Amino acid sequence: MKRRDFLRVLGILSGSTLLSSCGSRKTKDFVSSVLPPEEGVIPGEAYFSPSTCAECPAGCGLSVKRREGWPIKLEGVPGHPINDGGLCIRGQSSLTRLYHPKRVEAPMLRNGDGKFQAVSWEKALSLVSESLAGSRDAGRKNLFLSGRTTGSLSLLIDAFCGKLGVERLPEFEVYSHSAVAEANGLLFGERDIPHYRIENADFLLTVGADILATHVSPVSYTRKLSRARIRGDFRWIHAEPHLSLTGVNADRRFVVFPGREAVLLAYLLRQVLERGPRRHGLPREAVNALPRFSVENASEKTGIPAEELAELSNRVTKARFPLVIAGGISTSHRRGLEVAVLAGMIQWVTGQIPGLVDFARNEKYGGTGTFRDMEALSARLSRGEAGVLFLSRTNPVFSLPAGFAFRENVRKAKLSVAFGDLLDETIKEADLILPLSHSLESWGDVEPRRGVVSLVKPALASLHDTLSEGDMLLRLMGAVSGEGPATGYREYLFAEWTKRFGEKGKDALLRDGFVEESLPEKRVTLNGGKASAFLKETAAEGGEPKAPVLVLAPSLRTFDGRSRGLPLLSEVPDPLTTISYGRWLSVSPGTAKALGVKDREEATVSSGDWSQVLPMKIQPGLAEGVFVAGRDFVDSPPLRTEERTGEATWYLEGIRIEKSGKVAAIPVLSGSPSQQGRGLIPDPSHKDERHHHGKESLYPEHEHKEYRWAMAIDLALCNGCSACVAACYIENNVPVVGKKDHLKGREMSWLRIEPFYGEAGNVDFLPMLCQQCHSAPCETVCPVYAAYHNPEGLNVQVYNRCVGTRYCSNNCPYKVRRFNWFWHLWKKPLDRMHNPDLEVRAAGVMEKCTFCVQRIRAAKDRAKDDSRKVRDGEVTTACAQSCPTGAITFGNLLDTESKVYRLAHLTRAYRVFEGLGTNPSVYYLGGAKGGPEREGHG
Amino acid sequence: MASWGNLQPLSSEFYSLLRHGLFLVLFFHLPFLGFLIGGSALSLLLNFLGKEKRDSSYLRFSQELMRTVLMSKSALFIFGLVPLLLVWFVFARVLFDASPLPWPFWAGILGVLLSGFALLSLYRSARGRAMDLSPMTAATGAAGLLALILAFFLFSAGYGILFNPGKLPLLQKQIRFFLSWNGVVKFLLFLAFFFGMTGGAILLLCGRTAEGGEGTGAEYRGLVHRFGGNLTLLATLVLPVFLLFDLVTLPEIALSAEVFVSSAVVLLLSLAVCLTLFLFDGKGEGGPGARVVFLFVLIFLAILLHDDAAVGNAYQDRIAFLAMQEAAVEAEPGKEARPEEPAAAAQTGTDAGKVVFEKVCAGCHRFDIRVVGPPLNEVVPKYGGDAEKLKAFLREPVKVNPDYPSMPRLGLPEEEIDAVARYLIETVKTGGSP
Amino acid sequence: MDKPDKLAQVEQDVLSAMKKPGLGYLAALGCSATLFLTLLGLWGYQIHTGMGVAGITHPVGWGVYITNFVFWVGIAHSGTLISAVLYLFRARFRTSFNRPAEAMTVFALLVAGLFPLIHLGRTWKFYYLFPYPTQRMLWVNFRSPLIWDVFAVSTYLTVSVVFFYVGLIPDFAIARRYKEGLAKRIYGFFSLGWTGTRRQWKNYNQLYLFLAAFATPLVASVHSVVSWDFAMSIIPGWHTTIFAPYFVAGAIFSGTAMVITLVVPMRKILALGRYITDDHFESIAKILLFTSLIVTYSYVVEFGLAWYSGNPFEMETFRYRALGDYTVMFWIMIFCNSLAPLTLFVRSLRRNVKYLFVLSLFVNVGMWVERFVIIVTSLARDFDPYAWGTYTPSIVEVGITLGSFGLFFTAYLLFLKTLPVLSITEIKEHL
Amino acid sequence: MTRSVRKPAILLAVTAYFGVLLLIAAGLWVSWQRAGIAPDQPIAFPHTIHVSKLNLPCNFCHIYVDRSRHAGAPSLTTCMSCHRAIATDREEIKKLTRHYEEKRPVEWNRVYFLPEHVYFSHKRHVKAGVDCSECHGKVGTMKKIRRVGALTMGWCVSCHRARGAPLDCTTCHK
Repeated sequence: MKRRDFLRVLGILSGSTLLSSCGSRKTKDFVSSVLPPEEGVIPGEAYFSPSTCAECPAGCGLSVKRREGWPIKLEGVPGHPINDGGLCIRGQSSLTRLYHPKRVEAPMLRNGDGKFQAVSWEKALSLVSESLAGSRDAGRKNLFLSGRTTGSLSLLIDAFCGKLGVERLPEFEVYSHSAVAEANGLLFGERDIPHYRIENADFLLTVGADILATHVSPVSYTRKLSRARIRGDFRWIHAEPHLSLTGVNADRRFVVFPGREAVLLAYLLRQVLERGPRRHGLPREAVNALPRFSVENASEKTGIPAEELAELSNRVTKARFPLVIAGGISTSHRRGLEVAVLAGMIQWVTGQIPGLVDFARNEKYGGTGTFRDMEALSARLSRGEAGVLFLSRTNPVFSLPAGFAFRENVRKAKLSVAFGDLLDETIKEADLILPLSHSLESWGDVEPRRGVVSLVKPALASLHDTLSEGDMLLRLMGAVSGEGPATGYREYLFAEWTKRFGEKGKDALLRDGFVEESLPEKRVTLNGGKASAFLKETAAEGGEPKAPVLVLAPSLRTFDGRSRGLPLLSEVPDPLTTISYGRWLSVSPGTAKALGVKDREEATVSSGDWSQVLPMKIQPGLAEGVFVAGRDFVDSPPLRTEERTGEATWYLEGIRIEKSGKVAAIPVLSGSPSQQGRGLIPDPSHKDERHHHGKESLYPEHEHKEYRWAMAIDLALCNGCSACVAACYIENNVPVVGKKDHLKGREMSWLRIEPFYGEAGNVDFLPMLCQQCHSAPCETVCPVYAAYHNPEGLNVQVYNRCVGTRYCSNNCPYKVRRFNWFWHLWKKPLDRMHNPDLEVRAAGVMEKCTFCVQRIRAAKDRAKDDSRKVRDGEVTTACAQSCPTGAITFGNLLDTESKVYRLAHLTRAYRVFEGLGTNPSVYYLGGAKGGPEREGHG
Repeated sequence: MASWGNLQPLSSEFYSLLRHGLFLVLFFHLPFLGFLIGGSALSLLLNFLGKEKRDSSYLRFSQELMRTVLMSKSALFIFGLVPLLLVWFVFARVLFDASPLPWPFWAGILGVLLSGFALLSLYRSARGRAMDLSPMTAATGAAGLLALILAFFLFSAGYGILFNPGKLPLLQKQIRFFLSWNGVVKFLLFLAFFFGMTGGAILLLCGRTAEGGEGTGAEYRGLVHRFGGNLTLLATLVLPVFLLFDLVTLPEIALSAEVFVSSAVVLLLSLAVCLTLFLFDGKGEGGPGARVVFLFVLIFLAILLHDDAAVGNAYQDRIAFLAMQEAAVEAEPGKEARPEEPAAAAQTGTDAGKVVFEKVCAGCHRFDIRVVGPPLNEVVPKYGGDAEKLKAFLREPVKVNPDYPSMPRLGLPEEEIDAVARYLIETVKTGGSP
Repeated sequence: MDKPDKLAQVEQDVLSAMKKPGLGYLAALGCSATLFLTLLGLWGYQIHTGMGVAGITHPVGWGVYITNFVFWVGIAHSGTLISAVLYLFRARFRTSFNRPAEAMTVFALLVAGLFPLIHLGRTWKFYYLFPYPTQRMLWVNFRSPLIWDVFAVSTYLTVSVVFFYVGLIPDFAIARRYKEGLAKRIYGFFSLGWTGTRRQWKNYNQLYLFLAAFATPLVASVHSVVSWDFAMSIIPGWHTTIFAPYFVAGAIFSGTAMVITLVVPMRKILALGRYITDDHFESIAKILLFTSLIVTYSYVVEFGLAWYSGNPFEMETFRYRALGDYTVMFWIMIFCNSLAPLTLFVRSLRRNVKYLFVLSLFVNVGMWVERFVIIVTSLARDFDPYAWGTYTPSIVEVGITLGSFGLFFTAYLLFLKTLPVLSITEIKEHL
Repeated sequence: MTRSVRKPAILLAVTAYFGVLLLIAAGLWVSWQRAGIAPDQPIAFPHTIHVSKLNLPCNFCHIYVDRSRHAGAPSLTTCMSCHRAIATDREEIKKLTRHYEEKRPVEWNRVYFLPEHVYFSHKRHVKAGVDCSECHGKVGTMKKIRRVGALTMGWCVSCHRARGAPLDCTTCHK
């Protein structure tokens, strides 16, 4: 029996089998299992189990929604210390990694002709153990390289390496934040990233740190930021050399000349020293060594207007709890360490250490290595020192510059063993692939922040012949010692947890999915001598990248490129450019004009002997002479390593651009970057479109007896992160249609984020979904009542009644209806992701958002069991559930106590195109981001 | 009609009565009604044609037809009314099980039918008196015919409902469920049958008696035969189509091999009718009349068998259920004679408990030995006489001993739980045997 | 020639058109039939693969298919106009055109009726569009203009077919006289036993008049309903009160042009010059000119309304219509429908059959483009700027459009050889 | 054309007509058979004995019927808890035992199925007091289970209408 069949039977044995209410004649889904299902599992009802997201190092808590044993949706765990219910776009898409059709399904060994061949685990493990011994005997070193690893697995790797004589190398992360860690080590003796308590700040200055999308723990930061914003007395200014999602969401965004962030911070530090709020002083030498900039001087050097700088320094000096966070792009150039050090000094001087900057709960980046470490490794490999090279959850071949020649060097190891799930560049170079189970198939824990341990618990048996890394290591240890594995990883973990948290703590971990240990406050002090010495040796300026410069930025959708392979992430467009599939190079309108390139025109970017062809996207808000591309859009760029910190510079300097005149076919989903003055997001400059015409309807009014479902979306909180879009795709079985259809404008998303660029360079995001109009234009034109208004105010689409005239879509002013142009198929096993509460729509049928009517139905079902009405907050849509900022509120408008009722009656509530008289049920809360006119918000 | 409320629940005999009653009714009533509708329709048509073409042979034919089909008042009563009254009661009985159609409805049908009969009688007698009819008389005939057809349509609709017992409970709430496609198809099927049979009868019966002028005899006979033949042919060609529609509109459970086979027989017989009409085309003695009529009787029987089988299928589980109940009653005559009584009568605590025990628990439990569940003498003492604890268990059973299957939630009313709990504790205490 | 000879001559002339077909005819028929078969093939492909094989997309959910629908319904209109309305007004020149015009109406409606089916996402569920009783108690939405369409077009088709057929009855009887064998029987059957008695003629004329009176309001109502498919919507560029008269005028305009397009070659090939004279053409040309002026006026009014309303959505839509992605189409429309017909003010051009033929082709193109422009440009730029998009017809749509002409001409060519192409009795009447 | 020529032609046409009708009838028969209203089951489980003789309530085996949208088929453990001891010599019980011992689940042939776009909850119907037999018939009389309720939309809607149950499309359409 093949393993997969065995697993299937195992599933049936334990009663966790597909048992849909429908089933066709052919599927044998009405089954008497041998054993009753596990406790608490009822076939046909959804149930949740805790786990932790492994899509990026942030370690967000997951609540895995399962039906009949199959995970069908991931949600954030409310109350989790990291993400508190929110989940980002990558986390949502992590499910497509689990069911990815191209996962490595069994151990693969490279055979004589360089092709991979499936082998058994026994054979693979014995090969590894033989090679380990062989290499040791031949005097070669066995090496273990992994991505960032925390929690028990890290301990196990140590044990493994210790026992088998393997050298554990520093972990490799592309975004190791080593400049910041280095600066903190220098100033405070803590070489790590501290935990920033943004929620308690009243003024935030972020310099380069893309805290909303990719920096360290984005969902965590987003939630904290929302809390601060909702509190009301909070201002946030962001300075960056390029344009990021974080930047456009700040109250004010400054564009700094690349590499001149240190000037800004030096100016600010001096302002703080001179004008307060000074809680700590600096040694005299340090103050003297600190460069002096007048406002004009600093303004000229940074490119920020003088009055803005003055305003900024006023803000910082007047704030009671100012917080400065530097990182990301601004600490990844030649002056990166200066930027980090100056930011740290401001934090110190303003007295926010400890406080807003918490070293007790640091983010555990101490063990993460740098590019320098990788250079060393590369050198060792090229010298042929390596025997067995383990590569776990890391993709250096893709991430490292071509100069490292890592691809060639990996081949020089005697046996390279890669652990992974998808065939990425590094795995393809390995001699032996050991397939990793997805985090939803494995036991484990992570400790993304010191003192926060989050549980990884399997939500299903392995789909393929894979093992978790823990099990793999334990089995390897067993194979080497010849005794066989002592215990499984699960038992190992349980023992570890009992040891660390006690029996009670272990149970709490298993129940809640996380444990937050109480930690003593950590007091650090500034090492004045080192600080002064550093300031004396260096200058705040000089060595800036030469224009034109290409900035390689981390990407919201793929992080450092590791999430590239997930189909859903290419389907959801980038919120700033609305490009879904493909790569592009952003360029400011001015530069584009100077170069004479059209939008989407292909151009060759080159630097030295490196070059690449990329389409150009004209992007408002960028500085002149700055080009931006996603870190994963360019192949092996010749990045340099910053000597002092080991951080890679993310800049290519003095690049050349040659236009080709050919317009590339990349799908830009937005029809217009501007609102065209149509008041979708009202702005004082727009004409007031909000007046009612007071038109009488020809049709009788709809009556709502118990419920009228409505939604309120706070645009001041929405940051365009698109997590809701991904959540909607997965919840509602929205098909992924691919690039060809995207080019024709046939994307299927029920919910989209519309970015609108203002004249002032600001970007506002408008989540657009079906507005569930009270007087819906789509309903009256449907000839067959497939679109109709239900008694609960929903604008229902009955899919199997639809004949496909597309009149409803034509007549929808919001254009939120989607037509199934083809039969959409889910490649196996992606079809396991289907939410059985929804039909998969046939070709020729119109589909759309119905406020997750299946969730409403389930909630009403529960309420009916108790003979009561659905309570406020009991039911929420997938988008609202997923939103890291909590911008979306869903509820019953007839309930005057409900949150949505309150929000819909705020003065800043409005509805899009109110003048049309469609009377939508989606209320948007307008107002500038964090503007002073904000009203109270629950 | 108030007395209906006291009727006993249906037994399997009632269903048999229904089936056979229907069979009888259809066998006598339908052909009669068929002749009546077919004959008078034709007579009216001929009357019109005769006037248009100024051809007296048409009128003569019309007269003869009326005379033939509307035999006498007693025949009217025996074949037209008695079976219908019979079917009314059977219907009422069956439908009562789930839904009494309001009696005015049935009275209405009857009224329409009677008025139809009356009007046609008037028309017949007028027809008999004179060749040339006033438009008023023709209108009377037409009104009678329409009334008859309307009554027959309603009858068919009700008849169609019988094949779909799942709809019976719905009728109770909303009368519009009375209409169904199957009923409409049945109406059309029988109408086709009527005309075909009338045509056959014309071929057989009419045109022989040479009442009119002798010289026109052959010509008249030719006319009659042409009419009868064409009518039969047309009806026979159409009839099977409706039969197929009947198969489509019957509910799934009413279908069976018998139903399909009898339909096929109807088709073959219809083919035979057509062939007969062509092969015995007016030549030889008597023409095809007798054969056609004979074949139509066979068709009719086949249709009845078809319907009988379908009704049987539709009610099979009800009949089986009733038969099973009756068998149980016969097996234990003393105990089940008054099924509702014991629970009501045995008011004294443990007796009520015993009744519940035997009704609900005895399937799985005995006091002394293991059946499905554990012996009660072992498990009840665990509650130490605490009735509340036992009651809590009975309300929401939980699995205690892994050797046994978990006990289902019984969903008993509180007073029964109370009674049975006290009964169990009492019985176990006093030695543990009922 | 004395009168009886003349009458016989008419019969022979007209019926001679039904003689054995020549090679040219067969080639034309073959081409048309091939095009029609292509349509069927492409339609099958579209059903099998999905609507996505057409170029229509989001936000432009209607494209060439609906354009064709409106175009063909429009073509159908002037047939009714010429035969029914002109009959009521006793316009004598009608006799030369009415039969081909009526045939054109019927065939154009058949083609038009095909397009709503082709454009349905799930064609196989088309019966959902008809009200029929079931236990489900599901009905169609009578508020939807598409349902009005279903009723309007099917009524129109029924009335047109009946009108066409009734007009043919006496001619069938004449054809019966000239035919032999099976054909004689068939013509005989369809002539319904016509003998041409005084009583029959009396009843016949009453019926014909009644049908003409019944069909006349349909000219206005059907195309008004078709226009409401657009006018009842909320889309800027569609939602206008002038749509009904505008569309009716447009329909008559395009239909008249199509009549010219069809009759000019027919007259030449079938040698009917004696019965269809330049005078007749001049009268038709006057109708063309008149309706062209109405249509042009409507264009102006549309823009005026948008400008005067101050509504930014409307203004942008019309700016886009004239100057946006489809500007070429727009100016083709203006040239063909508004400028070129102005030449008909010159009498000699009105009487120049060749010129009229060329002009009619322009108008045909122009009116097709007009519908395209109205449908596509309005959808491409409606309210939400994010959802703006463009539309390019796909090869499947082009093929199906050509195929619809194939179907039309197949039917028309078959008509030429099977039915009397001119109304013999009426020509006789006017001799 | 003489009569002698016409007659065989007409006879042929009539016969062909009836032949076509017969074919349609045969087609209906086949489609009815393939609709499988009473399919054979891997184990001939007699509801007659369990329901009528033993008086077991439906939820004895179909344990989820008032808790989930599915009634659920009982796990073999449930069956075996009685049939370890009862009627072990019968052929069908031996089959059952083999399934249990070989840890092979029993895959029943569906008698009732709904299309994918229908949401149906047994729980709601049971809790609303709809008797099982209203849709499933008197299963106690069926040796082999037969489909009784038509499960067409008209059938569903009629009952909803008659009982005053919700008629909103979203109640059932998903």
